[in-house]
Amino acid sequence: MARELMKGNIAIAEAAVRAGLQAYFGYPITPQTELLEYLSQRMVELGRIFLQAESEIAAINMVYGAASTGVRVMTSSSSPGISLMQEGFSYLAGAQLPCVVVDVMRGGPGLGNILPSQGDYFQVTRSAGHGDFHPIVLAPASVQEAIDFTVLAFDLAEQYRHLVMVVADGQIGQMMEPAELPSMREVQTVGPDWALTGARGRPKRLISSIYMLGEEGEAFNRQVQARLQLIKSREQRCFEYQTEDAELLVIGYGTAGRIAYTAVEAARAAGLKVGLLRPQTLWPFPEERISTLSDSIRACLVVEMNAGQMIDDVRLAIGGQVPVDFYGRMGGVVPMPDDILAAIEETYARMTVRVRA
Amino acid sequence: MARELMKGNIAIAEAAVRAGLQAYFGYPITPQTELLEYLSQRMVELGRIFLQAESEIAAINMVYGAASTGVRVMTSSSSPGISLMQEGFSYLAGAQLPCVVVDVMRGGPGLGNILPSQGDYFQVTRSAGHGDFHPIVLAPASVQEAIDFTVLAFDLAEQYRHLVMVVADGQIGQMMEPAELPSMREVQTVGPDWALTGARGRPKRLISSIYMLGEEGEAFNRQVQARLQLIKSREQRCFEYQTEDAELLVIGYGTAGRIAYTAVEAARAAGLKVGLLRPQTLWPFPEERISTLSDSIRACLVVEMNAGQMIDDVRLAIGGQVPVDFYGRMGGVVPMPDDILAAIEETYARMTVRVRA
Amino acid sequence: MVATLIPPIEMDVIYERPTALSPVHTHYCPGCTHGIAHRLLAECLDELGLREQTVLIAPVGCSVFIYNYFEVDSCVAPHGRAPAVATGVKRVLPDRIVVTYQGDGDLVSIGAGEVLHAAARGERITTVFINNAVYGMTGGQMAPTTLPGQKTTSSPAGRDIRMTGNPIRMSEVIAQLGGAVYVVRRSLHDVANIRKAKKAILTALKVQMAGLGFSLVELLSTCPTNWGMSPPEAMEWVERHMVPVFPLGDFKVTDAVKDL
Amino acid sequence: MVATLIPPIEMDVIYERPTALSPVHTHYCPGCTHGIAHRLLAECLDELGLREQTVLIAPVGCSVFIYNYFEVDSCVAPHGRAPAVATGVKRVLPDRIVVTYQGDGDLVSIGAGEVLHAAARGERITTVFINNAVYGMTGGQMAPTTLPGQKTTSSPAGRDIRMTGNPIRMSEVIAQLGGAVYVVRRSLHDVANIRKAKKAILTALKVQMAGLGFSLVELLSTCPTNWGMSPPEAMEWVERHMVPVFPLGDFKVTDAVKDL
Amino acid sequence: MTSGTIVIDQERCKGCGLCPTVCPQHVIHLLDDQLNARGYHPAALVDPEGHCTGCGICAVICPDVCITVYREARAARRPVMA
Amino acid sequence: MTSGTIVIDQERCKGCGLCPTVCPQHVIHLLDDQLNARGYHPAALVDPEGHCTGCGICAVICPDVCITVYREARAARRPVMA
Amino acid sequence: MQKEFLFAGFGGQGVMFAGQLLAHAAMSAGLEVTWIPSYGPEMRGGTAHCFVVISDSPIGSPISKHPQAAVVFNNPSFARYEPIVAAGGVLAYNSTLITQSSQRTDILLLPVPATQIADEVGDLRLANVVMLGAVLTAFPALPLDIIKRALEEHLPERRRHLLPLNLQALEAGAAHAQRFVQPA
Amino acid sequence: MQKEFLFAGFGGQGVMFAGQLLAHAAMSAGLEVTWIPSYGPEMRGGTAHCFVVISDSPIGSPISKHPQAAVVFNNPSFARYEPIVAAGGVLAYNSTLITQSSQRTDILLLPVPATQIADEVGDLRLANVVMLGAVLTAFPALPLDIIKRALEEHLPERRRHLLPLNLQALEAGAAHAQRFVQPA
Ligand SMILES: Cc1ncc(C[n+]2csc(CCOP(=O)(O)OP(=O)(O)O)c2C)c(N)n1
Ligand SMILES: Cc1ncc(C[n+]2csc(CCOP(=O)(O)OP(=O)(O)O)c2C)c(N)n1
Ligand code: SF4
Ligand code: SF4
Ligand code: SF4
Ligand code: SF4
Ligand code: SF4
Ligand code: SF4
Ligand SMILES: [Mg+2]
Ligand SMILES: [Mg+2]
Repeated sequence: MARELMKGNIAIAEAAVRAGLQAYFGYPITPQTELLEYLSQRMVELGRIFLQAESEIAAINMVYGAASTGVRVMTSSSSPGISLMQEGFSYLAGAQLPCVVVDVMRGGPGLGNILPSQGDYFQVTRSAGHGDFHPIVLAPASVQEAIDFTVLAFDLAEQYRHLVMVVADGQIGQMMEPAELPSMREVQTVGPDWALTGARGRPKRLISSIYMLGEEGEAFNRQVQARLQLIKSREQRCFEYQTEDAELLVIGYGTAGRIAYTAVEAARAAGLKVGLLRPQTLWPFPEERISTLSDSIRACLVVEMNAGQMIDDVRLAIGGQVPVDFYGRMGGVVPMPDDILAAIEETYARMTVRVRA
Repeated sequence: MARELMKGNIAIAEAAVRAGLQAYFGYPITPQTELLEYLSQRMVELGRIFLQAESEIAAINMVYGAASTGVRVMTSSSSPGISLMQEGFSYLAGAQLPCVVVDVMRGGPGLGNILPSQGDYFQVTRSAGHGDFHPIVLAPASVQEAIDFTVLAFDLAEQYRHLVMVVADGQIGQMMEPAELPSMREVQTVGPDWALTGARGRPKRLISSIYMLGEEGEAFNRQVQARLQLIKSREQRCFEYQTEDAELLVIGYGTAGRIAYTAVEAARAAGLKVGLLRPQTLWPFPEERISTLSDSIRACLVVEMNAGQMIDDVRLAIGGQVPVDFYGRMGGVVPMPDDILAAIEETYARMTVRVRA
Repeated sequence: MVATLIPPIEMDVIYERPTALSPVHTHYCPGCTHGIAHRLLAECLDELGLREQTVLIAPVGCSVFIYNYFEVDSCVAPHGRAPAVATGVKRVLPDRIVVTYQGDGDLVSIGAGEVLHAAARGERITTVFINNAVYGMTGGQMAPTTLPGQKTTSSPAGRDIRMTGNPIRMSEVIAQLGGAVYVVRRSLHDVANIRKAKKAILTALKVQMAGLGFSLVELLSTCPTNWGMSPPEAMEWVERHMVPVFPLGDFKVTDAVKDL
Repeated sequence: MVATLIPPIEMDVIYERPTALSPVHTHYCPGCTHGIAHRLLAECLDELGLREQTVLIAPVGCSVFIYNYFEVDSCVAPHGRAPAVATGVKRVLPDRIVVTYQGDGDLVSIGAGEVLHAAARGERITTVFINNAVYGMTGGQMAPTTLPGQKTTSSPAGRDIRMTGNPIRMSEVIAQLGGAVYVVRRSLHDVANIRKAKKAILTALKVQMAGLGFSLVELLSTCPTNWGMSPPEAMEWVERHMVPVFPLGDFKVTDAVKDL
Repeated sequence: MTSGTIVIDQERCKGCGLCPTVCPQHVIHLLDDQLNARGYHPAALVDPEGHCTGCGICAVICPDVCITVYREARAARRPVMA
Repeated sequence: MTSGTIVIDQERCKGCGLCPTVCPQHVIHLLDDQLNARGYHPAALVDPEGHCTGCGICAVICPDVCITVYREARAARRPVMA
Repeated sequence: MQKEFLFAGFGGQGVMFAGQLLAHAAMSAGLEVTWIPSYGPEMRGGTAHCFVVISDSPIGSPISKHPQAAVVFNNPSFARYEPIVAAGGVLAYNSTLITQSSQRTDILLLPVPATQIADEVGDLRLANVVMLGAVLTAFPALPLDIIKRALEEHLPERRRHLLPLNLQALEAGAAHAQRFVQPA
Repeated sequence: MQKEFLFAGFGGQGVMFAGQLLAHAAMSAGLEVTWIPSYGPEMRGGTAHCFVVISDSPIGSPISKHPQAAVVFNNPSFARYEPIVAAGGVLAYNSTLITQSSQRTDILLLPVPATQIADEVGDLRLANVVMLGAVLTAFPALPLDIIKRALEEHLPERRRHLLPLNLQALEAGAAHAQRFVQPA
């Protein structure tokens, strides 16, 4: 396939279609609305299911229903809408249903604004609803990654019977970049052996998340935790740039990570031994790689478009071995390469002083 | 006042009344429903406002409206209902409205069950909605603390114009214990200078969380973060037992912490140098005290009724200085003192071996 | 005590358990008419031969365990969201029969938006709506269908309509919506009404089989436990107090439905 | 260009900006009738002397910034939740006037449950409901009020009623609810109708002042931008296409209201 | 005139007392002196003189589907719920 | 017959073109050759012969409340929106 | 010393009230105490139970895996709780209704024909108080007098006139249990 | 080398299309490129802008605090963006509509009577293409030929018949700008 100039939101939508999306349910919200709009045409053309729900809550519950039948299903929203879906996420996790949720994050809290943000990090990685679970969270930093991760999201969702989120921000959603789409996959026709299809000639099936007795509840949770451990051991992903000999490791994901790339390039040009690690999975967090790198680095700088959320994961991965600095912008502000470069220089200077002292 | 035998849910309700609760909005959900039921009688008797909302979403938005007028207002729910309130929490935070939310946690994810749990730790401490904020989170371990923390919650909410959560579990909600209620406070009649009351003879006022421009959004978020820092520096609270000379520090909150107390008592009786730290504020987490103690202890055991959530905060506070073990029960199972004692003994043994080696 | 389950010789079985019902005990309180509603639905599934192509959406409410009681595929929806879940299922499986079974708290209170929109869209699903004027499962709080003056655990002095309004007649509301083609209210308080209720469920399922649109059967039902009455008293209470507030009748039967 | 704002000598001011409106520019598109609705509400507040005792609840939608335009206390509700927020305010301040201003996406789609219940409870609030058959703010997606066949950015081939149902006539639905005492639909598409719309808002506010219950005025409104029309064309489109689907009229006027 | 009879699954019966109130022949009674395993006084057919007609009305009201109804073989079948 | 006139706040005007369509005297026009600071062609009263009656209809339709309406002092006041 | 009681039976058998009475009594005796019910839908149509823990130092768990005293009112509760009574503990059961029996030799088995005794006292519903009197005789966590005072204070208004009968039932239960208790 | 363009004007002035054209051209030239609009309600009735960044290596930020080239179509955009053009950069502005002026001496000021030129070419709406021709002459990030090919490929169907006029407008803009550019 040739590279095309594509908007992030549209690219995600088309990638989902090609990955075999059979049903989409969503509710408009800036800055992801083009995704829904695109699918309102595309899915109908293909004879697949598109339905604009009356709310985000309805959308996630339609997703829950459709996922119960074993097909590939998706919804998309942005921060306030994601908040409204929390109960639904928890039910999906409790019922072990695969599905894909796209969150094109915007500035918060509250109504906030429609500018790019990474303010939902905690919400998506830590507690996408009550109870113990984590969605798999993929964080693209370019339109190409948005495409690739959307496809991956469906595969992981199905493989692990798990909720997978693709978490971008308004900038990635709105930006056009050249990127290549995968070819169209066949839509699956035979569903998995837990899917609801009517109990014709087989025992009845149940999709639920009730475990009335503590023992049942615990047994189920153990199973979930075991699956999460498996995912953790297998699916940590990150992109690295000049980390081999880096003394200062910059860590940022999505847009912040991409902009940090430019800053790291500039820092290298200025002779600073700086590297970049850009987590591509936010959950599972690439802690192994960071932990390994923490043996060779002398400091770390976390860059986020929020008040400091992933920094907890970085600290946990590093375990106190080296100091972790933070540079963050909030409320819809996107840092510029210069800003990050300045933060790099500051941390770098401090790091050098520290060693001298 | 004399001690009375009181159920946790009722104690919280009556404590709120005595702290000056002027309006309550809620939706029934086990295991907190008695709280709502009690107030349906009590508030009406007192001529105050009680309204059963049509849903948790309506409830939290009624709270938002009532809080806008500057009065003391509360809602209560349990895990799935708390998930549904996430957007509302974020709006409350974005609009800087004081209010109190009680979460009597139950087993999850999904519908789960109605047994005691601590599965909402991440949800309440990390991301009670999209965007960057943390509610103040108080975690009582007894009916008496449930009373005291409810009163404290209102005071903190007002002092910081902030969302305060009282987070218990089904066991604390359902249990009767002797406890003492505070005396009735006067209900405030003059509202704060930001309250909506109709713009009579003064400039109009606005309660909102819109910050259309990134700079505005960032400035607002800075203000929020500064407030959170202030709270962090002032409001960390915990209960300690035999920590002075402890080599193994057990950390648990709420019901888990209370049961751990018995286990620590037993361990001490068996000659083990074990202490207990029971966080009373989950946010801000009592990291200072734990960090201090981490200089004198040799290991740490975190006990929770979930798959391990607070353990992140403990690890962050300890910063890798000593190993942190975990004992958790999930899905509505409450650990018994014996279970925790066994976990203590195991960690203790490992700790001793480690030193010998 | 040993139950006598040996059939009398030389007699025909006139009535026996529908096969769509699982052979298990239910958790319902004695005399709770949820059980009657279950049986009627099961009989209809049997008669129409739908058991193997039905997906049942359970609510959160006393009937949350309905999946234990029916020999069909089922799915437990979050509280109030059954119509949205059903929409998801039905859109993917348009040739299956999708039934939601919901209480008044579930359908009228927290889930008002979802049922309203499913009806408006004309989702080809069937909703069995059990109106017992109370939140049964959580211990008898006021519902939007609680009668004026009715005492509940959250309206201890009786429902005060000045503060909480009059009961919502949801069938009448839903009948307003374009996509709803069959909307009726029946009652389970005596044998004659139970027979009418069954006919309505049968029609509702046929409406779905014919793909005509959204169908809803509201059933006035008892909650002896939370009403603090014996089951026979509860039946009488439905007749004397609920029926006047929730009149039985057909609120929408489109021509296409009449032609069925 | 300098605007001439000097009043002509020896003439009386027959019409000028209501004082309840703030002296600022609005962000609305040219010809958007949100502006007319604002003005009418402001005139009514002025005439009834309510400006200083009103709390206005803004929705999420194009009118989210309404608080900039009115000289009253206001509060921005989450999308669809204005009636719940208004309930919170009104219960605490029963002697203030609480008005929600909501679009059709806000009120009919995501917020259907909240408005339905506020109406059922008979909350003593007033809702101004701007029906422009589209989600204006987010760029023109289909709303539950979008007309059959109408092209929007999420129904690019025109609204397909087989898949999405017919438009919801929300006033008719709300009129079914006990606590709603004044529910009418008016239009803003020409001068005569604008005048009627104002009368309705005035009545709705009086209903609230008298504490009679829930009042709602639906206003058919334009969205020239997302309809892809000039403002005059949009006015005509309302008359020719919207009014037939959303008939103007009084859906509920209780006797107490008539007596006002 | 034993034209019909019923069999009550007494372990399933919750003693709700509805069937006794509807039986036109008054041949069903709760056994006040017996408890089944789940603690209920079950209903029983007490029909020494064979008054039960097999009308099925009891089965129509039973919320717990405890009642199977029989009628004399020759009688034309009329489904109870038709 | 100058019985009335209007003043249009042209900086506030968005050139929507509604007032010209409703004025019974056809004395309002958009200035196609002028743009205000916000990029709109504002409306203007073009009434050299004083046809404006001060009827206020233009003010009734203006979504941006740009129009103030005046009428000869002696004329009995009739509020536009009464 | 911590003393753990379990009360279990059908809803309506007064199980919760018996537990609460004990808890009130413990509180007025100046002891630490917790009472906790089983709650929620699993109660519906099934059995209900509550735990009471009494102690002279802070109580950790209000629930016990192996209560020292179990007071059971029906067959299902007997089946469920008989195995978990702590060794050396007491299993008091309403032998009017319970037809099962125990093989355990490490606990004191205390059959109490409570319904029958209550009937004799004059009110079938007093079986719960009979059982309380009995269990406290076999497992004397609190003196009976304190229970009597608790009865006086906490009998619900509408049953206040039954106080004398309640006291009688308590005594009768105690008297019955006396037989099973080793002479002090 | 990274080249950053800002296009800004009223909605409807073709600002977005001019930027996209440039982005398409850059892509077909085998370069890295990003295009990003301002989006959402703040556009309503206000100004719209987009950034285009072209580079031969991966692009970090699609937005720039100090773009090297700003192409502005109206007064508000001039006011807002004139101060932020990078030193040494170009500020191209539609001088038919813009009445403001700049005091900056560290950038190339490029007044283009674009609306007038477009009118002369035959279609007022082509002012955006005129501006693009002009700015690419003053700040030659891409050869004009590639833009022409992009026009051929990306002109929307319903305006395809205007391709010759578009090419003319591009040329006319370039020709006008030639005067301001130092002879190579
Ligand atoms: C989000 C959420 N809120 C509240 C609850 C608690 N809850 C469970 S069932 C129920 C009400 C059930 O009432 P109804 O729908 O009338 O059913 P019934 O039990 O009367 O048949 C409630 C409020 C819940 N499980 N989830
Ligand atoms: C929870 C949530 N979902 C979605 C949105 C995005 N959103 C903002 S306004 C709007 C629709 C507005 O349409 P309407 O209510 O008809 O108002 P209009 O703009 O047409 O006046 C939507 C979907 C949001 N802000 N919050
Ligand atoms: S609580 Fe009420 S609705 Fe629920 S099972 Fe019991 S009687 Fe039926
Ligand atoms: S988008 Fe539509 S509703 Fe919104 S301001 Fe513009 S014309 Fe009005
Ligand atoms: S079948 Fe008829 S007559 Fe026989 S027991 Fe039942 S109700 Fe009575
Ligand atoms: S109706 Fe059924 S459950 Fe009730 S008493 Fe009769 S047989 Fe038993
Ligand atoms: S006041 Fe009447 S006549 Fe005068 S300009 Fe306005 S509409 Fe025309
Ligand atoms: S109606 Fe108002 S905004 Fe529109 S053209 Fe006339 S004066 Fe301008
Ligand atoms: Mg109910
Ligand atoms: Mg709209």
